[in-house]
Amino acid sequence: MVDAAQTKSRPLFGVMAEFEDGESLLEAAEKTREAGYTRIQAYSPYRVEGLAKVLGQDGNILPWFVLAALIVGGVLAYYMQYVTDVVVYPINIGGRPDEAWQAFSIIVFEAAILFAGLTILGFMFLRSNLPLPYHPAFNAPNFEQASQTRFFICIEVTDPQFDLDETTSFLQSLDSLSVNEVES
Amino acid sequence: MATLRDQNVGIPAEREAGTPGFLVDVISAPIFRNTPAWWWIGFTASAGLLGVFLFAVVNILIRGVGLWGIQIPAIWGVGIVNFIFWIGIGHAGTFISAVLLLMRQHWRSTFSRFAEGATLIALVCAGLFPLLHLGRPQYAYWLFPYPNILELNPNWRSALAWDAVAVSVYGLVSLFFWYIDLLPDLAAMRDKAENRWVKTFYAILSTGWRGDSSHWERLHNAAYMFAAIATPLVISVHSIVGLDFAIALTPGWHHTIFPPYFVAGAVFSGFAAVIIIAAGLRRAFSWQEVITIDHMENAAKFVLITGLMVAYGYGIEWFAAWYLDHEMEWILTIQRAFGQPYAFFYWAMIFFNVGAIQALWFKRVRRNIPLLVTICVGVLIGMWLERYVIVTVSLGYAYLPAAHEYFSPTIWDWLTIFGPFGLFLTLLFLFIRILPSIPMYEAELLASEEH
Amino acid sequence: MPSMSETENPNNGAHPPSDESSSKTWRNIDEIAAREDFEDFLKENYPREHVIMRRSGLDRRSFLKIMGASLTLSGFALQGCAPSPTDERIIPYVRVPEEVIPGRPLYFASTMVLGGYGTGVVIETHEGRPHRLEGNADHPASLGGSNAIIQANVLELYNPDRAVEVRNAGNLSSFDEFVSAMQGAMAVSGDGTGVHLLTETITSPTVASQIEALQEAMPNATWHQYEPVSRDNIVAGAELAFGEVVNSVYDFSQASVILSLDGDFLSSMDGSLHYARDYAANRKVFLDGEEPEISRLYAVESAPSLTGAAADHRIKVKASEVELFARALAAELGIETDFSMDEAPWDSQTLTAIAEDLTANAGESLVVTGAWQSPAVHALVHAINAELGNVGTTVTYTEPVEVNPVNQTEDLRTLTDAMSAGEVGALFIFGGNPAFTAPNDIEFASALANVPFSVHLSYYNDETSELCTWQIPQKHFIETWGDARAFDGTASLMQPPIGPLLDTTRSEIDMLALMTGDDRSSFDIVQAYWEANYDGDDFDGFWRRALHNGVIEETAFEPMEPTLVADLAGAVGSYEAPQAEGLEVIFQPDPYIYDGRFAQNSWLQELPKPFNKLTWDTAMLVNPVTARELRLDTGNLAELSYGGEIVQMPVWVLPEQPEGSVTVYLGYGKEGGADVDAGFAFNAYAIRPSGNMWFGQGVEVSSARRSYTLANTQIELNFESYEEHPPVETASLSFFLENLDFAGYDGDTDKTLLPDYNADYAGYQWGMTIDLSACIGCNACMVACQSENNSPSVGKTEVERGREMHWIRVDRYYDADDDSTKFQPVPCMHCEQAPCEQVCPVQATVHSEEGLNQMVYNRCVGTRYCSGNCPYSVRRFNFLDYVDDTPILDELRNPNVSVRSRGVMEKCTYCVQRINSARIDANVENRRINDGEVMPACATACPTQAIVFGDIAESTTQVSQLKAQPHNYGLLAETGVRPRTTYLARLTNPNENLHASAEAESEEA
Amino acid sequence: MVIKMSQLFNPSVNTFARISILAGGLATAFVLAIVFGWQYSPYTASTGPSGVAIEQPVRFSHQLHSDQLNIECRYCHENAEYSAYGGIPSTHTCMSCHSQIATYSELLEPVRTSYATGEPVVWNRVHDLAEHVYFNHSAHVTNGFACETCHGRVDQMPIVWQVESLSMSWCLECHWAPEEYIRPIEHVYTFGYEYPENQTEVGLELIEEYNIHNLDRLDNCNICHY
Repeated sequence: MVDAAQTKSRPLFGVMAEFEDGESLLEAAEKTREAGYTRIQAYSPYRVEGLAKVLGQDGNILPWFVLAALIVGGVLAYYMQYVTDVVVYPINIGGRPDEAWQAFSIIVFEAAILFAGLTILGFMFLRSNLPLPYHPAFNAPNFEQASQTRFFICIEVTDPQFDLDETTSFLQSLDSLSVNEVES
Repeated sequence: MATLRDQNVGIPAEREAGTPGFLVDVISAPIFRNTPAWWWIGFTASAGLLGVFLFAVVNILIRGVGLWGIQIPAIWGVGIVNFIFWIGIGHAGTFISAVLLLMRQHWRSTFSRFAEGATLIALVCAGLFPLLHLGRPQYAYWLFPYPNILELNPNWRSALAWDAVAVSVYGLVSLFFWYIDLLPDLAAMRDKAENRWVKTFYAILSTGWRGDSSHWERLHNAAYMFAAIATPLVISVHSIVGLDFAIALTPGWHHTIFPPYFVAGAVFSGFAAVIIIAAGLRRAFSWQEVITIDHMENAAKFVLITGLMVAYGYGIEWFAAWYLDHEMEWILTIQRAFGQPYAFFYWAMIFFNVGAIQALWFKRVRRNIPLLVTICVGVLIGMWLERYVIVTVSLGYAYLPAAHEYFSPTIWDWLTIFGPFGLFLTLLFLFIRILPSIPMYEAELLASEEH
Repeated sequence: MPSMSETENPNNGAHPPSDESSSKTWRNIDEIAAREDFEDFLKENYPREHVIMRRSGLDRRSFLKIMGASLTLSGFALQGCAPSPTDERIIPYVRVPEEVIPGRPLYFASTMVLGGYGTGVVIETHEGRPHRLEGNADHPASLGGSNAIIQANVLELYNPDRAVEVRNAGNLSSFDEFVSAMQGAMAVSGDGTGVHLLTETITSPTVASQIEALQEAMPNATWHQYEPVSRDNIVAGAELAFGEVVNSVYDFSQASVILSLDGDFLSSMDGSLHYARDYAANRKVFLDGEEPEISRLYAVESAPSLTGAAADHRIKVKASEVELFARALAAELGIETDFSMDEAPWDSQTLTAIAEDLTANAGESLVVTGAWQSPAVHALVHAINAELGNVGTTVTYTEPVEVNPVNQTEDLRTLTDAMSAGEVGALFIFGGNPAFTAPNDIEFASALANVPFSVHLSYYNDETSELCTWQIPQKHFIETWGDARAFDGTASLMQPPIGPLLDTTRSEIDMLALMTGDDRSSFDIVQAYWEANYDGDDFDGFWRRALHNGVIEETAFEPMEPTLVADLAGAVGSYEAPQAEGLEVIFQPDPYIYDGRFAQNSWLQELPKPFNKLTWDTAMLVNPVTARELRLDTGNLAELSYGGEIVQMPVWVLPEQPEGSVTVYLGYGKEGGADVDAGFAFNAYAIRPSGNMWFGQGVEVSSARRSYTLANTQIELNFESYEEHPPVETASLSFFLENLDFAGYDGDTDKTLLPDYNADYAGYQWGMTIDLSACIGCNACMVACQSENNSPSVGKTEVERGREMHWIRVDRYYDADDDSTKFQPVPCMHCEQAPCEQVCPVQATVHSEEGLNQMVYNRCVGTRYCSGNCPYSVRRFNFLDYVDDTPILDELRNPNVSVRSRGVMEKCTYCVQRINSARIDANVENRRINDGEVMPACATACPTQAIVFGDIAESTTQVSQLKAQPHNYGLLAETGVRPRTTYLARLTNPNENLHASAEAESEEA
Repeated sequence: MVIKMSQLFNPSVNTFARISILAGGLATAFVLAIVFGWQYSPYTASTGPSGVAIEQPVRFSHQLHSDQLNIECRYCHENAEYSAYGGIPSTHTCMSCHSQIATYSELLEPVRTSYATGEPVVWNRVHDLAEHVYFNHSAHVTNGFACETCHGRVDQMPIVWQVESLSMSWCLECHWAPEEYIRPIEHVYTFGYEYPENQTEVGLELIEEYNIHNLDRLDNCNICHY
């Protein structure tokens, strides 16, 4: 649980503006980018189409990882079956050939899918740096609405252009409901 | 029509239907309000049935599978029938999440969460049976590869080894898919909850989801990738279960139609189960505004379509028996339909799976919830019977007439038939009490798009 | 389980177990039994054994003796502490007996006696424990073959139900007390007045000499013989025909046309193993360039028998009509006999055709009849054989095998009358169970109450022992020194490879020695008898050969030439037509339980009866037409009322049963059968009168309006066979010669998309053929397999569920078209492309390099998929824990075969343990395994050698040559599994005249 | 208590979360490693613990008899050549020497008692194969597979212990490559035999010579299990 005394002594994380709906958020994000800010984070209760593109987060390399996982999983599965059934202990099973690629193909398929599934899951969490129970954004007032009704944009102190007053007023100019400083 | 607001369940007065957050309130309301009496009654009854089932399971584990009515040659009985049945029930969820997502069917989002939940629960039920039906369940791990001093490994040519792997992979991938889709809703639950412990509970599950736009993007991409891999997976799983039969020599099993026909049958029974659960949720939570009658109708259409595919499968069995030009295959097919004591099961199956669903051609029937639910219950019975006919009749009616035996169930078979419903419903009751049964974020997104 | 060794001193043939050697083993047990904390100790460490001891009512000492070997092995007796698996004790011999090499079986020749007649057997022992019986190839009554009863007899030795204690009036007593009581009773009359001896049929020369000695010592002592399955009719028939008692010996190898008038020479006649071998040899077809010839068998029969099933023509008539047939045939052949016949119960041409056929083959034909046909039929058969010139070729006569062939029924009546009259002071009953098996009008049981001193030497605590004042447990023949004669007079010895399991037990010879005051051991008595009757100069060699070979040299009887009485027609009298009213009832000994003596034998109880595949119960056989008239169906309970007595019987509707008669089997209604457990007693003796011991008229059958569950192993008994490829391919020889490849699937069974696995197999390739022309359906293979492979009996309820555990089963098919019954033994086919192997997820069933379909129990997880995918349904599964863990039964088990636990699949292994040991032997000796060196248990047991096993990679082996025969076919070959076990089609030799007329008739119809 | 604030945790929880996930993964891996490792350890299957000398009722020293006195294995374990069981010598065998030698030794008291009373000496089992495994001594020793190969340097053991694991994979090592272990038949009872450098070649020749045909068969299941 958050200790009030501790939070007070924390440095600033950024400035957070709250918006009514997704369109306002998208518009604000565009303007923020135009204004030259680079360290921007946007929060919303659901995915706002186009927002990621505006914020430069739209590159999707996941399919390549998945493709690699499918290949690796499949090859490993075939290798495992080949080694156990052909190399280590070949056993005559129903007079069928030791290397029964027809039968092996099923495990190859399933293993490929399993590897892909694990890859997607891992990618999703690792790239998003989750689990992350503590994040400065949660310190923003009314942020609990970020998962329900409200939309937020945050400009971080690490942004080269960041200036507390300037950034605050810039955000206030964006049709926001409120602008607050967020401690890290 | 009674709405949630009429029931005074704590939706903030300032929220109006159609405003942002309204659907979150509606969907999460059942979790935050006091436990209603019907839940306790339903839960207790289910848990009681589960207790009976556990009694049967413990007995079977201790005394052996011989408690069932299985024999030589009808060596598989209710255990395997239930396995296929429950796997089938577990097919609609992933099908809805994956295939309908790829097909951009937006109405699917209403069903996806609880359908997928039901899938996972059904997989738990299904997964019990391959274990329980083993003569020596303590060695079930031999079905998986691992380094060992016996230098032995599973037989990769066996459909059961495929089954073990496919069902495990299916369970895992479905769980992953379901879980990442739950993250935003868990975060919303965390934020909505007022009790500290409840909040912490959801906070841990949500792993710190904060609605970051890049996370949303990744979630979106991951969901599509999951859908892409889950679609062939969901088809493969019941295909492999179908292969259990198709690769066997047994008359009545030795058909190439089995894999697709099993997939269609699985989706068929899965949708029937989803409709029943949806109708229950609609009524219990007064979610008529969330799960609309149009949604129900769409699902009913799926039941009809897949039902027709299943009927085609039945037809092909006859065609194949004739076309195979194999005397025993033909005799078996005739026996299955007209011989005693099999005919009753066969025609009951045809009635439920082929006859009754024809009513769904009519819009009025599709939009009549009680009638729809009745037909769907019939489909579940029919599909159970289908597996029963396939498993016990084909096995019992062996190649050599001298080996024929009839399967006759014992009390333990009956407990095994009904017991798993206890497990399923218990977990389902817990699920609807703890997790939002409908993806709230998607509902909000759809609502916002409508405006 | 392999055990390193054991303490018990197994003796070998040359050195009989003396009392000293056995008492040494047991002395230690006495010490343990004397321990004060014995029971507590037992309870703590051996709870199961403790319960057994309490339930069995045994005292410590007897208990320890029964359990002795197993407890000793587990370290109990010697250590006095519980063995733990990690701390296993191993016990070597103190002095290794000669010949014994631990781990290698020893074989002893001995003789098993049933109905008085001996059959040579070989007892296989492991570390001194007998575990298997096989036929003795050197003995004429076996020729190496055996039947179900012989195979199952080893279980009797260890049967936990056997009598173990000397009892006096139901109370535990001791043998010493018995001896003094007996001496008191015998002393009452010095000359033997009032002393009566009741035995079963005696052929044993030694016993005969002892009885002679007894009668010399006590001239007024009377000897009676009684067995419910008697040879009274045979004896009476011979007397009618020849005026003297003679014994008929047949030579089926010479017979090309055989007529059986209710003469079941394939399974129940004395010498049937020999006859079956000779008969089958004439029925096997082997094309080697010469025109094949096979014999022809007509069976005129009442109760369905294996002979009828094997026949080319089966004519079903009532038992009473067989005599009519015999008379009509005699008349046709020109023998004068008195009968009248309005309408023959058989088809008009049949008799003429048979008569013509017999005449045409005069000197090579043979007519036989059975024990249940009237003396007149026997006399007529003697006359017919004489008329046909068969005497001296296919029939020879010898002096009687029985020491004293009497009419046993009358003998029992005489005894019972004397008992009722109070004339019997001391009655010695050796074996048998007359209180149960006596005809219902001979009140033996109630008369026993009049006998002040009665002794029953019996193997079980049965109805008679309950009523006798003294009960002495009987030795099993495996524990006994003795001798017996076979059907042709050949005498052979019984030699015990072990000392008696219980020191309370006695044999007949022991008892007679006691009565005559002879204090020699039974070994000495037997040896002394033969020494006295040996006229050569090398008795030691003679004796050693007798023990080793299992046959005493030159004891077979010489043929004799009795002359027919002049007035045969007068002797056989006139035919009395049976009363038309009511049905006919036929009494038959049960094929496996016999007269009831094997009721406690679970192997035999669970062995499916040949025709209805019924286990654990008996059922009355009714023809379908008669059943319809009576409104009865299989599984109904019927009430039979005959001669004022009523008995209930379950009904089995069987097409092989003639119309208008019902067959009931003796032997049930005893402890051990399922009927008694269910509160019934299907006791056919209750309605069996002494006047109609085998069949009678006027039985009333009505429904008891109840049903009774019968557990049989084959539901589809009367299946209309598949048309394309029937499981049993059948053809007449003439059809076969014109259509050589008629049998089996003629498509390409080797078609596959996959390459062959390692097509160049090296080394042995095992394979099997089963000749369906030779299989008579006797089920010996099933018990042999059970005994060899430690298969459990599962009990009636499990059989009812379809869970019998026989690795080889004998299927029966009834063909309504020609009213024929076909048998087909089905073991594992060891398919080259085994479907079971492919589907096992854990590689628990895989192929060996030698082509065996291996089942690895310890790898099996029990998915049962293999069984579901087996087209032959030959796999067996341990659904529950079927292992009978009574400790004594451990001794019975084959140490070279694993005992399977619950949840494990099992099946025929081709007796791989025998293959392995032969391979190791050959390997040690650096040679190849010879053809015939390895035989699975089913093949060794088969009386007709229908099952042939060997290396199919070697073209010279018998099995390879059989597989090259055109009538060799694979069952279900069209499935492409390529079975290693193949069948030789069933080839018949129907009389074309009869065949044509039958066809013409059916066309008319 | 009503919490509106959405920040539930303090920053250290992030580290804690990561560490706990990592720890969970490591713990699972550790458990699996233990489980898989355990089966290779001497404590598995039904075989006894190897490397532990087993106390016996008679303090018989193989070292003394075999190494110092140079008595061949076969003298006492004569059944190994004929039977599946190697066999324990009978008391009679012991006494055939010890009626002459060390006749009054205290150590031999149990043997003399056994000889006098006819009650066997009860030895403790050292090599205990699982019940479902059928091993035949004669098949091995008559084909050039030495006692030493499985039992180790018994001639160096005052009290015998189990040397090899007797696990299936251990059996298979030789059944898959008998040429690596076979020796000339005259060395079957030799201890400390040194294999020649070209053992594979020599081994293949010996296999040919001893008629061990069809080596593929040696890993068939029912060579040992039936």
